[in-house]
Amino acid sequence: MPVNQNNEEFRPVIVAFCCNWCSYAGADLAGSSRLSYPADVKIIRVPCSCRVNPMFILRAFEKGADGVILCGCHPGDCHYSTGNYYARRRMTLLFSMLDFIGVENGRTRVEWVSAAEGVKFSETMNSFVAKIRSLGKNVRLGDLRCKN
Amino acid sequence: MQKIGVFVCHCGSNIAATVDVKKVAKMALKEPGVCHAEDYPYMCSEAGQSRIAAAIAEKGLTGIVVCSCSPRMHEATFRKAAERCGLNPYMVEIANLREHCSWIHKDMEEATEKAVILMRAAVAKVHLNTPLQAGESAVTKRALVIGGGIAGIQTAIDIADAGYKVDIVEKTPSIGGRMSQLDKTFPTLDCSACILTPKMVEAAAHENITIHTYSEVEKVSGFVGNFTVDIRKKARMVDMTKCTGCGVCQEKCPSRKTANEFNRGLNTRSAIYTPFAQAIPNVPVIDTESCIKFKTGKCGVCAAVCQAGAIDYKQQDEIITETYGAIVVATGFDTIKLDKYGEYAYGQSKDVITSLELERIMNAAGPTKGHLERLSDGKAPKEIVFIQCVGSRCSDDRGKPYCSKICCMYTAKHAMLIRDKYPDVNVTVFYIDVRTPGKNFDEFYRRAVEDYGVNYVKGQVGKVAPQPDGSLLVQGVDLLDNKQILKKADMVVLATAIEPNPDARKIATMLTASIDTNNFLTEAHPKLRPVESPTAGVFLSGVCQGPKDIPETVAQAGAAAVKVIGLLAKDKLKTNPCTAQADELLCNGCSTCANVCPYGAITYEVRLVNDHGIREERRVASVNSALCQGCGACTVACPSGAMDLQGFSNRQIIAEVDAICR
Amino acid sequence: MLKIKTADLPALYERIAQSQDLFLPVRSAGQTDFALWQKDAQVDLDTLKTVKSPKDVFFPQSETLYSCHREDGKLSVTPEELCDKPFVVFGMKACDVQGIAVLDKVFLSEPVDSYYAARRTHGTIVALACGRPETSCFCTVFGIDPAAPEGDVVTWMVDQWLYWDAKTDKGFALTDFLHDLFEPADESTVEQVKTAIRAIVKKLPYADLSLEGWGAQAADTRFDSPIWEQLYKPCLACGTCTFVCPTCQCYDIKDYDTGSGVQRYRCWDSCMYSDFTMMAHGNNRTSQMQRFRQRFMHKLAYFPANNDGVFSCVGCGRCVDKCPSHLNIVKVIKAFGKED
Amino acid sequence: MQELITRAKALLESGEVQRVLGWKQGEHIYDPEPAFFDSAEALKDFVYNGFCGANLSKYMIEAAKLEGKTLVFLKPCDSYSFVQLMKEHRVDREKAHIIGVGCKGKLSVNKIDADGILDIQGAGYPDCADTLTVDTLYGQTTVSYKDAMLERCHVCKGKEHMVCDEQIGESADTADSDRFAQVAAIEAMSPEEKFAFFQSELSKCIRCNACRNVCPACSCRKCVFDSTKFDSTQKANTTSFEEKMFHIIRAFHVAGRCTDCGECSRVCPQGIPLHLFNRKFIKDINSLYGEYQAGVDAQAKAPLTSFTQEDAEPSIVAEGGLTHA
Repeated sequence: MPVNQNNEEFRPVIVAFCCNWCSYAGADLAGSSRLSYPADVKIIRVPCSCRVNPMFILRAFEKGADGVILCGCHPGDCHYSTGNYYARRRMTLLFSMLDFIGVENGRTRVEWVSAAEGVKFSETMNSFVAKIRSLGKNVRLGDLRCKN
Repeated sequence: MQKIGVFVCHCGSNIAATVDVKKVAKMALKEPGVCHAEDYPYMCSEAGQSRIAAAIAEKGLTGIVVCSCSPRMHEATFRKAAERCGLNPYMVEIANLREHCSWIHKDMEEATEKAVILMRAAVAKVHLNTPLQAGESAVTKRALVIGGGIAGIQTAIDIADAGYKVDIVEKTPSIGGRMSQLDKTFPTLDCSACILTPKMVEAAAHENITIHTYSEVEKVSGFVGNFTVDIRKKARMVDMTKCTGCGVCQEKCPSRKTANEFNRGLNTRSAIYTPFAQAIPNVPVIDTESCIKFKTGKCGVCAAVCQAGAIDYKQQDEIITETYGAIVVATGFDTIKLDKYGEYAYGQSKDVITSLELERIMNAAGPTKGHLERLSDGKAPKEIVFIQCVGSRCSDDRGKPYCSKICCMYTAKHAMLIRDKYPDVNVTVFYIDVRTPGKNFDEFYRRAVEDYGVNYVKGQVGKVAPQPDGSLLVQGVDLLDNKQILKKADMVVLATAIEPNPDARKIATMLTASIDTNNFLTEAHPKLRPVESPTAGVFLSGVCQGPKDIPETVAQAGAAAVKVIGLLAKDKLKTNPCTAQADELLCNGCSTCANVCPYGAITYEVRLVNDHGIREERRVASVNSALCQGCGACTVACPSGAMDLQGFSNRQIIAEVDAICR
Repeated sequence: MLKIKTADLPALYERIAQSQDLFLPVRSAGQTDFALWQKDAQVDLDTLKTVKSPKDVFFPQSETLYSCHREDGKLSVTPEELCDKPFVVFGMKACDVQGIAVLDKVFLSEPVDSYYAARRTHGTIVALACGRPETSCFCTVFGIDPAAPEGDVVTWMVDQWLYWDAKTDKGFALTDFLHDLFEPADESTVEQVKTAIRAIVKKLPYADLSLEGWGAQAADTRFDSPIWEQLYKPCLACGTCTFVCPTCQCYDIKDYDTGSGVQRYRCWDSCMYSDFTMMAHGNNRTSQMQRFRQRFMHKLAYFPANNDGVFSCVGCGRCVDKCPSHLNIVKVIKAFGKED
Repeated sequence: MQELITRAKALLESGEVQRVLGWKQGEHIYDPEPAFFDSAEALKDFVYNGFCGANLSKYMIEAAKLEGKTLVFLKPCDSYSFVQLMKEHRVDREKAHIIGVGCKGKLSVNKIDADGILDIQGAGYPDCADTLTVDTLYGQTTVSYKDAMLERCHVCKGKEHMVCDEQIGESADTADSDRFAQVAAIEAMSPEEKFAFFQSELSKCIRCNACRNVCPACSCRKCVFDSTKFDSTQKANTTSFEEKMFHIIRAFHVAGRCTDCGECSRVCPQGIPLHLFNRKFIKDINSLYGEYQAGVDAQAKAPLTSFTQEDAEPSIVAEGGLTHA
């Protein structure tokens, strides 16, 4: 496994898909509460965790992401009642497949973060970034043409 | 190719202090399609908005990106600004440089770098935005209030007074709620029933209010303006149209051993019962689990004694379906269970009681007819200890992290009432802090201390030990004197934390309203939209949103009513145009999308399709955009990508991903 | 005529690889395809047919044509550098060598495809006579002699020896470079082998396949035949036949956004695909029957019509072996033969 | 085989069906092709033997657009695909007359490791031999029927047809290995080994789309990989990423819909064990959401369009809860 030699300087690219109703608001609350997390995380707003297509996640890795996290409402609290339940099954299977083909399984994560959980959002991002930094650059799932 | 304008807001120093806004604007100009970029101290201000308007007019912008605060804050503002300039409001995208960037990062270089990337993602997205038109949906001019306590009653009355129909759904046999269980109210000490009963009567008599007691909300579908709700009217076994409320059935009922819920289980009731004298409706229900007739088939006393012939053992639960334009949640609270607080001996000694139980003991209609006596032996207590913050402000998982807010005041009230009525009784209150913000609250508390001689001790109680002689040994500390206190008491009253009604979570799930970690319903904005839930058309009244006393509850109930009235006053609502659309050329007609749609918005039809010259009949999906709420579940379920979501299309999201990862 | 012990071939590979790239059949994950030789490569000269033909040594499945880069609003275009180093393809069979001859007609005629031409200039083909022809082989139908391939160098495997015969200047140059590895050999051994191979080839089930009626005239006579409607039915519209074919030369040109720029590349495309030559108004060929017909008419009618009667099928039989529906050019040729 | 032809002729002649979908005699015993027969006369070329592995269900999508009924022969495992297509409204049950045809395991000519095969004895149906006799250009050889069977027949789902109007011929349950053993073996590997395994397998992929186009579940009118809507229409074969994207997404799109018919692996020109992707999902679905076999019940709720509130969290993957299960 290729190891990144200077993890200290390694600045991962991390995409966070956040549902509009809970997790995006949770991220807003983390912001207004000044709960910091690394700038490596960039958030994409989606209406619901069930909007996130596995192709988006693979696309992120293709184009150079080192980690992808999906945040949605807690199970039972989905604004659309059932969206996160579908997302949960989809992501479980997708993550399992990535693990199956040998992609380090820490590169993907799902967390349920409510609008009230600014602290959890910030803690989640801190721990996810730490995990990705420990894994180093994503070399197993990227398109070589994007690696220059 | 779009002509895109990028507007970078300083938000005073909120953004500008950590993000080099000038650089963001400069970098924006290097993005394809961006032909205008500027920064300004407050983009949301009149002046800021007019700069956007000027740029749209001068440069002929087809799309704009505002780099500012969260879209949850000002997306609507900028969309309206664009619309005023003739630009479709959905050609606006927000890059969240404040909550997601400047407020969480300290290093200017790092924050600016991220801000540029967020700006790029928004520009990449807006390239693929298309003008969207909001549709319209009619508003059903009827409101549903879930919960018939003081919050629900007040909301219902206020809505009804404005001329709209309101239904109250109450789980228990009577409306009235927690307030009906209280004896006196702080800080005026007036009788709770005396002020509540007129409200209950007013609600019951109101021509615009329909009350469904002994009923529960079973299912909710639809959306703002058009909710469809199934209400289960549980079988009372008593015909409401025939019962005169004479009460004979309750007197004669041979089953009398059921714990009386209204009196917090401190005494018992009959199997056929009304919870309390002033109950509305004054029609009893048969508790089929206690009723001998239902258990053994043999009894029927109530039916025999009922002269009105109102008893009907064959009654079945009934489901009624109603449509509503708005729903108000007023599900109230309960006290927490104390099984994790063994040190206070609650449950071990009958003389350790909660404050709500004390309310019932003090009440003339309560288990002791209003006499202050020990439940263990009926003796009059001489020494009473109150313990504050039992389960409130708790850092571990035994209790709740929040302050229950009402305990300091009702304890002062209890202490004062006891000292007033029984001057020979000593009252000691162990407290952590005494919190009395509120009109006439601190004065009230000081009267308890200064005029009524209540002994306040700052400190916590470590243990309440029942003694062989029946007394209770209270071990506490006095933090001010820094000494251990051992106090013999005859009665200990626990100011037990309150928590949302356990049904709140179920209701919130049905309503798709969000809920916080303590099961309180979340408001749309903690300061600016405190009575609205983030789910459109769902409003919050009373303690279901957070701990409150009666005046606050009533005030919030009125506020919720105003919001409901404002909604019901509209004939039509603009619908969200960010709905799913099926591409008939890509659709397989497989029904997978319909299987995951929570709104039943997808149907199938056989249609003549012209696929680049090949004309054939195909079974294809069709989305009812009035029903579609835009979650996107279908878009991922669809393997061919035929289903896409306007405003969050596959290509838009992929463009954002690409922009972030490049 | 020279020869080298097969046991010494690794030394030969290593020698070639010292100064140039060497492509040869390599076994990997259970399949043999042409690949760049590396020290640990499992060279496989026993498998008669690689899955893919070696055409992508000269005409890669994907290749970048040029890259665009945008900085500060300015666009720069960098053409991909043309192949400028010599390389060797070792072990090409007679049919595959003829496949390259077909590609030459397409890519080296005006306008010359510079990417392909550069590779042809720098590539030295070391052909290998077939050892054990397969049931699906029918190269002889197209006048190809599997016992004596074309090539810069032609080789034969006989017992423990590889016989080596340089034919062109490139072949002589390569032979000079390797001369110390060889020992002189007797031509008669090779002649015996040739005779043996030719004897086997005669016994092949498709050896007598008749091409009568095909060629330029078929464009008129066979285009509208109702036989196509029957023939295409099992076709799944996959591109297997195309991608294993040594002569298919259609490609698509696409852009890839690398984040920092755009790479314009070309990649093999298949006329069997429904999105082949897709344009805004739709497809030129709207049905799978049309697409199917196109592929075979091109090989057997249009190509010979434009290239002095040369068919763009070399009878390698890969499509015969690999079609998921067991549909193939032999069945097509025979179906029309029956009709006649 | 004669019985099938006789019955097909009778149905054609009675006008009950307009055409017959079956297999047609090829150049050799081992290359029969799927074919429509319009007349009793045409049925002279009909064949049914050990090499009729092709699953005809997918052709019924086109047949559903034709006038009248189509007689189709489905082997037990093919019938699962037909039910799944019914579930997705892609085939018309009313326009199909289904003869459930017996199956004693289908053969792969690739597994008969011999050069220059001319003829094979013992591969007929219903009379098949335990040992196949193979005549080649280079002499005669033998191979056991079992050793020449397709991978999918070693994990046969059983002798039952999930849908049919009538049944002709006996079947044999040829299963002799654990359906999930290969998946479990990979799960037991280290991430580096897994990666190396799939890297070497997938690097062979030539993006010919045979796996997709033969798959009865991959029946989209237009595949996302051919559509412009996802910006995903790459055909390049330059980096290792695109094959992963293609095969993962393809497996994901058929997750809960794949009947495990094994056609993808049968047709791959590069011999990539593509069924592993699908079977991994099937294994996960079974262990996470309860046993589910696509193509058994056209009314059943599919695993990815249903849920329970107690479903496992995606973190179960990182916790290793899905391996060695």
